[in-house]
Amino acid sequence: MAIITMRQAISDALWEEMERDPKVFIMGQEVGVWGGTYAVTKGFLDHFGEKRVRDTPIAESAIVGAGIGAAMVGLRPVSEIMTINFAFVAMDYIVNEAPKMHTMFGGQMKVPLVIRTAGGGGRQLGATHSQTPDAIFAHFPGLKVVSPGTPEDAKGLLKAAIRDDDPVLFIEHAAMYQIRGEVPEGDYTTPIGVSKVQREGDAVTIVTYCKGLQLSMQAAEQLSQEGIEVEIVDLRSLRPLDMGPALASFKKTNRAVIVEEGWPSYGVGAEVATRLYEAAFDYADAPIKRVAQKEVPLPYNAALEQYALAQVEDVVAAVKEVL
Amino acid sequence: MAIITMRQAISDALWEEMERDPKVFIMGQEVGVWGGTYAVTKGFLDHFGEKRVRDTPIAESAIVGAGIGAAMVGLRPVSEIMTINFAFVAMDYIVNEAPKMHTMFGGQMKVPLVIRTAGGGGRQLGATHSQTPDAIFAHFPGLKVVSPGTPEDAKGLLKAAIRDDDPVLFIEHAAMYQIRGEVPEGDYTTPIGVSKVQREGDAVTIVTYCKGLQLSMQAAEQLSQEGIEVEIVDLRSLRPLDMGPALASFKKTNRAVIVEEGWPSYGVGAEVATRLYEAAFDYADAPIKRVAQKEVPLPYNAALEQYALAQVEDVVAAVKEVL
Amino acid sequence: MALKKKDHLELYRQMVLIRRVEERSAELYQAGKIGGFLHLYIGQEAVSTGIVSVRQPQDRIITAYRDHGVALNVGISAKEVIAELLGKETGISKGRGGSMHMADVTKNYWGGHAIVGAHLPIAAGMALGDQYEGNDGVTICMFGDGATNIGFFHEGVNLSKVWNLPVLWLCENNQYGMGTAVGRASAVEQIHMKAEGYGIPHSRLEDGMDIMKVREAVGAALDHIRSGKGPYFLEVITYRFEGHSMGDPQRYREKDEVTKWEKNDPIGIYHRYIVDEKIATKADLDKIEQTIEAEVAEAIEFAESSPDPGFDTLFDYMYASKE
Amino acid sequence: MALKKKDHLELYRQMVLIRRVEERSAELYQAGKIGGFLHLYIGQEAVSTGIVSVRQPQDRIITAYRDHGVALNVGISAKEVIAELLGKETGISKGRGGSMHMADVTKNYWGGHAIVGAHLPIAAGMALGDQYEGNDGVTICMFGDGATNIGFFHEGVNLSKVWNLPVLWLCENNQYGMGTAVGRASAVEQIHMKAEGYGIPHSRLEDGMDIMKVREAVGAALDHIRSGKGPYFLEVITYRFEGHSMGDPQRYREKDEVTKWEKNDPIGIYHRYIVDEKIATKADLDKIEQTIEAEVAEAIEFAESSPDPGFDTLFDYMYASKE
Ligand SMILES: Cc1ncc(C[n+]2csc(CCOP(=O)(O)OP(=O)(O)O)c2C)c(N)n1
Ligand SMILES: Cc1ncc(C[n+]2csc(CCOP(=O)(O)OP(=O)(O)O)c2C)c(N)n1
Ligand SMILES: [Mg+2]
Ligand SMILES: [Mg+2]
Repeated sequence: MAIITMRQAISDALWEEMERDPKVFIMGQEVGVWGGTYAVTKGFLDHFGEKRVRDTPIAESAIVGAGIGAAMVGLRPVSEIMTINFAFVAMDYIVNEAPKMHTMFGGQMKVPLVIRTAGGGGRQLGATHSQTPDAIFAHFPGLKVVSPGTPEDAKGLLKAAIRDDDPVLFIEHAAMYQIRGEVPEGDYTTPIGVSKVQREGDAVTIVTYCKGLQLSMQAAEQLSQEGIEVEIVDLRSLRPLDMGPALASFKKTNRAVIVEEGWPSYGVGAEVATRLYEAAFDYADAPIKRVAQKEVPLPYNAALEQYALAQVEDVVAAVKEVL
Repeated sequence: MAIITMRQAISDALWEEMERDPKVFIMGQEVGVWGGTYAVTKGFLDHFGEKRVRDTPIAESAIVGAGIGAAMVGLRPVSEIMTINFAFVAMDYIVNEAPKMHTMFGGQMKVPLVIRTAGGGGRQLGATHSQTPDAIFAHFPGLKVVSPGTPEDAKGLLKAAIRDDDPVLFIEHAAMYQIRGEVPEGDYTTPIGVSKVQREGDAVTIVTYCKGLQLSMQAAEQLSQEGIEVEIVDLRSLRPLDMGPALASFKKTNRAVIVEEGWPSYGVGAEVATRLYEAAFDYADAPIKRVAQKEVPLPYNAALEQYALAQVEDVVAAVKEVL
Repeated sequence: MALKKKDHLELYRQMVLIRRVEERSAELYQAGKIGGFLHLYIGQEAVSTGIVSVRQPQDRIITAYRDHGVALNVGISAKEVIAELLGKETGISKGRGGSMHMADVTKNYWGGHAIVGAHLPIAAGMALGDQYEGNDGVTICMFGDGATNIGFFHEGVNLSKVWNLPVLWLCENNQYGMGTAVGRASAVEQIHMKAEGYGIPHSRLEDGMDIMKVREAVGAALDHIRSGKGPYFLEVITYRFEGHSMGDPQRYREKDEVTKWEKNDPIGIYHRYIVDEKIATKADLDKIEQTIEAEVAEAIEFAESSPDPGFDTLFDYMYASKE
Repeated sequence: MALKKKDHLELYRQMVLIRRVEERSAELYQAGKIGGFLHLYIGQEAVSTGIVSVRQPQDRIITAYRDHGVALNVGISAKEVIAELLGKETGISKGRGGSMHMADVTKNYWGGHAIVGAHLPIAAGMALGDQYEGNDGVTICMFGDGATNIGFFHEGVNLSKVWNLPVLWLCENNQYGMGTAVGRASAVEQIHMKAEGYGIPHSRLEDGMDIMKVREAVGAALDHIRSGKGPYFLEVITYRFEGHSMGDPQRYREKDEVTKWEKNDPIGIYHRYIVDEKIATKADLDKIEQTIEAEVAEAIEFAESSPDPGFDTLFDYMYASKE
C-alpha cells in the first residue's frame, strides 16, 4: 500500500480509467492547459490530448448537458464542475435531466456520466463559494451521489463511478486534496452505495462522510485519550444510502452523533437520524445529535467562518452529550 | 368569511398588494396576455397594464435575476416561475444570489423579492414536471420558504411575503387551485415562520403542509369515524421552521406521522422528525413515521403515478401503525 | 435525391398520418383518456416530415415536447405513439413518458424533451459523441422560437461552434412560445440572426409549410455540416393551428390570423403539388387517407386494449446499471 | 465635459491608487493576511477609472469579483477596501464579503459578484427599477470576456433589448477567462459581435489601456442609452498583467506576451499624455504617487489595527426584515 494524497488518488483514478477505456474523457473549465483548478488533471492534456481533455467555456449547463448527450450515445464523460457552488448553474441537468432519462423513456437510454465537483468551506471564499449542499442533490432518485473521505475510497469510488451506467455526482472537498492515506496497489473499485466502518468502538456511533470523517477521526483520538471509544461509520455515498453499518453500530452503542459539514436543516444528518430511529427506535438510549454548520451563509472573515463551521471540539462535545 | 378557491385567494392577495403599493409588480411567463398558466393573474394586465404585469421570455434565470436586481433598487417584484420544476433553471438565483446579498455585503442590500411557483404531482406530467422538491430550497439560510395548504393561509402568507424585506419562495400546488376554504374579509397577513394547528386531536400528531394537509384532513375524517382523533399541525413555512405547535402536540400525543408529497429521503419529514426527537426524545412512544412519495421519478401513466404518490389510505395506515 | 412517386406518396402518407393521429388524440384527450399535456403538431407537419425525409440513418434527431410528428416520421408506429399517449405498457416509452417523451433510439430518435431548451446542450453532446468516434452523422436538433431565449440555447450553440460540432440547429419558428409572440420575448424577430453572435452560418426558410422547400433547405444544411464545416443554423417559419397544449384559451391571437394560416395548410400545399405536378392522382391520395383512417383506428383499438404498466414495474427503470 | 487639470490629476491619482492597493494587497496575501481569492485589477485600471469618471451620480455600477478598481474609483476609501480584504469589521462589507464582494450602495455601486455572469440579469433588473420609476440613470454592468459564454449573459442581454432597458453592457475583454483564451471558449473572438444576435448597437474599443479613449467610448454609449434608445454593448480590450487570482501557474500564456502588454501600461500611457500635453508636470505626478504611498500605508495600518467582526455578530445580517 502506498501513501498518497487525495489529489493523487483522484488523479490516478481518472488517469487509469482513461487509459483503460478510450471512451472515457474529461471536460470542464481549466481541466486542460491549466491542469485543473486543484491540479487534479495536471499532465493530462499532454498525455491524452485535446480530444480527451477538453477545456470548456464557462457554461456549466453545457458542461453537464453535453456530458449527458455524449453519455447517451455511448461515451463515458467526466464533466467537471469547478466547485459545487456552480452546480446550481447546471441544476436542471444534474437533478432533472440526467436522473430522468433512463426511466422516462422506459429504459431506452442510459446516462453513464460522472459529474465531478469540489465542495466545502473554510477557505475564506465567502457566502456564494463555500457551500456543502450535498443533501439537496441526494434528494433525487435516479442520481447517485458519492463523497469520499479517504484517498483509498476516493480512488475506488471514482473508478466505480466511471464504470457505472448511471449518472453519478462525485463530490470532492476543496480543502482535502492534501490529506494523505494508504491506497491499495493496482486496479480496484469501491462499490457505490456501501457504507464503511472507519474506526471501531463501542461507546457512541458517529455517522459521517467526507470532511466530517476527518473531524470525527480527530475527535475520536481525543476521546480515546479519555477512554471513550467511538465507532465511526463513513457513509461514502449519500444515494443510494446504505444504513447497514450505521444501524448495526447504533444497535451496539445505542447512541449516535451525525457529523456533516453543511447546514443541518434538511441536511444529511436529518435523514440519517430519521432512518436510525425508524429502524432502531428501541435501541436509542439518548437523542441522536447533529453536528453541523451554523445556519448562516459563510462569512469571509477567517475566524468568523471557522466559528460558523463545526470543529473537532464540537464533535467531542456532542459525543459527550449523548453519553 | 367568504368561501373562495385557492386560486382566488392567491389572485386576490396579489391584486390587493398591487393596489396597495405601486412598487409591487409581477413578471413571468404568460402572466399577462394569457392571464397566468393557472389563471391566477387573469384580468391583471387589463387593470394594471404592461408595466406592472410583465410577460417575460422563457428565461427563468432572468426572471428571478431581474427580480433580484429590481428588488435591490427598491421595487417589490413578484417573479413567477411557472412550475417549481423550472426553478432548477434559476437555482443559482434562488439559493445562491437572493439569500446571500444581504449578509454578504454586510447588510447594505436587501432583496424584497417573492418567487411564486407551483409544485406537485398527480397531473400526469411525467418525471421532469411533477416534483415537490421543496426541502432542497429550505436547506438554504437566507431564503424564506412558504407553502400554504388553505386559501386563508395562501392569501395571508402571500401578502406577508410581498411585504417581507427578504426573498421568499412561495410554493403553491398546481393541483390545489380549485380547493375551497373560508377566507377572512379585508386586509390581513399571516406571519411567515409560524405553524398552525389545523385540527385538534389527542391520538397522534400529524405534521404536514400544502397538499399533505389535504390528505391528512381526509385521513382525519376517516380515522375519526373509527374514534381516532388526530391533531394536524400545518407547518406553512419550511424556513423559518416553527416547531412550536408540532412539539407541543407531540408532547401531548407522544406519536407522530409526517406527511409530505415529495420524496422522503433528505426531505421535509426527515427534518421534522429529527427536530421532534431532538426536542422531545423522552416523549416518543413509537417511532415517528413518514408518509411520502415512493423514491422514483414520477411516471406518466395515471394509475402508476398515483401508486407512487402517497394516498389518504397511506396516512390512515401510518397513523394506525404508530398507535 | 430526386423523389420517385412512391417516395412522394410516402411523405404525403406521413403528413396525413401525423394530422390524423393528432386529431384523434385531441378527441382522446377530451374523452379523458389522455392526461397531462398534449402539444399538437397540426400545421407544422411539413417541417418534421421534410427533415426526417432527408436525413441519413446515421443522423440523430432530438426535439422538444411537441414530438409526435418526428415520432411518426422516424417510423414509430401509430400504435406505439397512441399507446404511449394512453400511458400503456405497449407505448414507445412504456407509458412512463407520455406525450412529451417519445423516443426510439433504435431509429436514432432521441426524444421528446420537456424542459424548454435543455435538449440543446444535450444535442451538442450527442454531436460530440459522433465527432469523437469519427462517425459522419449529423445531430439534428429541433426547437421552438421560444426556446432561443433561454440560457441553455446560448451555451449549447456557443459550444457547438467552439468545438466545430456536426449539429444542425433547427428552429421551428411557429411564431409563439405558448401565448407570447416572438417579438415580445426575443430581441430579434429573425431568429436566425442569433447565429451571427456565434459566427455560425444561418438562413431562414420563410415557407416552412412547403415540404419541398423544407427538404431543400435541410438537405443543403446537412451537406454543409457533413462536409466538416461545423454547425449550421436554420430557421423555418411555420405555424401551429391548434392551441399550445389542450385547454389553451388562445387570447394571444385573433381567429383571423389562424384562418389565414390555415390556408397554407402544409398538407393542402403538398396535395396540390403532387396533383399539379402529376406525380400522382387525387385518387391515389384519397386512398392513402383512407388507409390512414383505418391505421389510426386500429392503433387506438390496440392502445385502448393494451395493459397499463403493472405496479410491480414502478422501479424497473430506476437504474441502468445491473447489480 | 472637458477635463481641467485637477480632474486629470484626480483620475491619475485613482489609477495609481488602484495599482498601489493591488500591489500591497498581493504582499498582504503572500503574508497570509488576506485569504480566499484575490483577483487583481493591475493592467485594467484605465477601464474602471474611465467608466466611473464619465458616469452621472444616478448611474449605477455593478461588476464581477475583480472589483477593487471600481470600489476605489467610486470613492470607497483605501482603508475600507483593505480592511475588507483583511476581513475586518471596518471593511466596506463588514468583513463578510472579502475581495470579491465590495459594494457601497450609497455611492450607487452595487458590487462585486462572484458567480460568473450572474450579475447580468441582476443588472437588467436594476435598470428595470430605474425605468419603472422614470429615473434617468443608466446601469453600467461590467463583465469579463469569459462571462459572455454563460447562459446568464444571454438571458440578461436579451431581456434588456426586449424591455428596452437603460443598461450599458460593458465587456472588459482582458483576453482570458482564467487560463482560457477568448477564442478557445467563445464562438466569436470579437465579443461585441454577440450583440448582433440581440439587435443591440455595439462597438469595440481596441485600446482600453488609454483612459481618454475609454472615457470617450463610454461617454458616447451612456449618451445613447440616456436618450432612450435602449441598451448598448461596448467591448473594451484590455489585459491583466497578473495571474487570474493569486497562485495562478500561468501556463496558458508566454511571459513575452505579458511583457509586450506591460509596455501598454495604462498608467504609463496616461502619465505620458499628461506630461506631453503639458497638462501637468512630472513633478505634479510624482507628488501624487508619494501621497498615495502614504495613503495606502495608512490604510494598511488602519486595517491591521481594526477589529475582526465579533462572533456575536454572525447572524446580524441574516435577514433584512425586522421582526
Ligand atoms: C425551462 C422551462 N420553462 C418553461 C416551460 C413551460 N413551457 C412549455 S412549452 C413553452 C413554450 C415554448 O415555446 P417554443 O419554444 O416556441 O415551442 P412551441 O411550443 O411553440 O413548439 C413553455 C414556456 C418549460 N417547459 N421549461
Ligand atoms: C458560474 C461560475 N463558473 C465558474 C466560476 C469560476 N471562475 C471564476 S472567475 C472565472 C473566469 C472569468 O473570466 P472573465 O469573465 O473573462 O473575467 P476575468 O477574470 O478575466 O476578469 C471563472 C471560470 C465562477 N465563479 N462562476
Ligand atoms: Mg413556438
Ligand atoms: Mg477575462
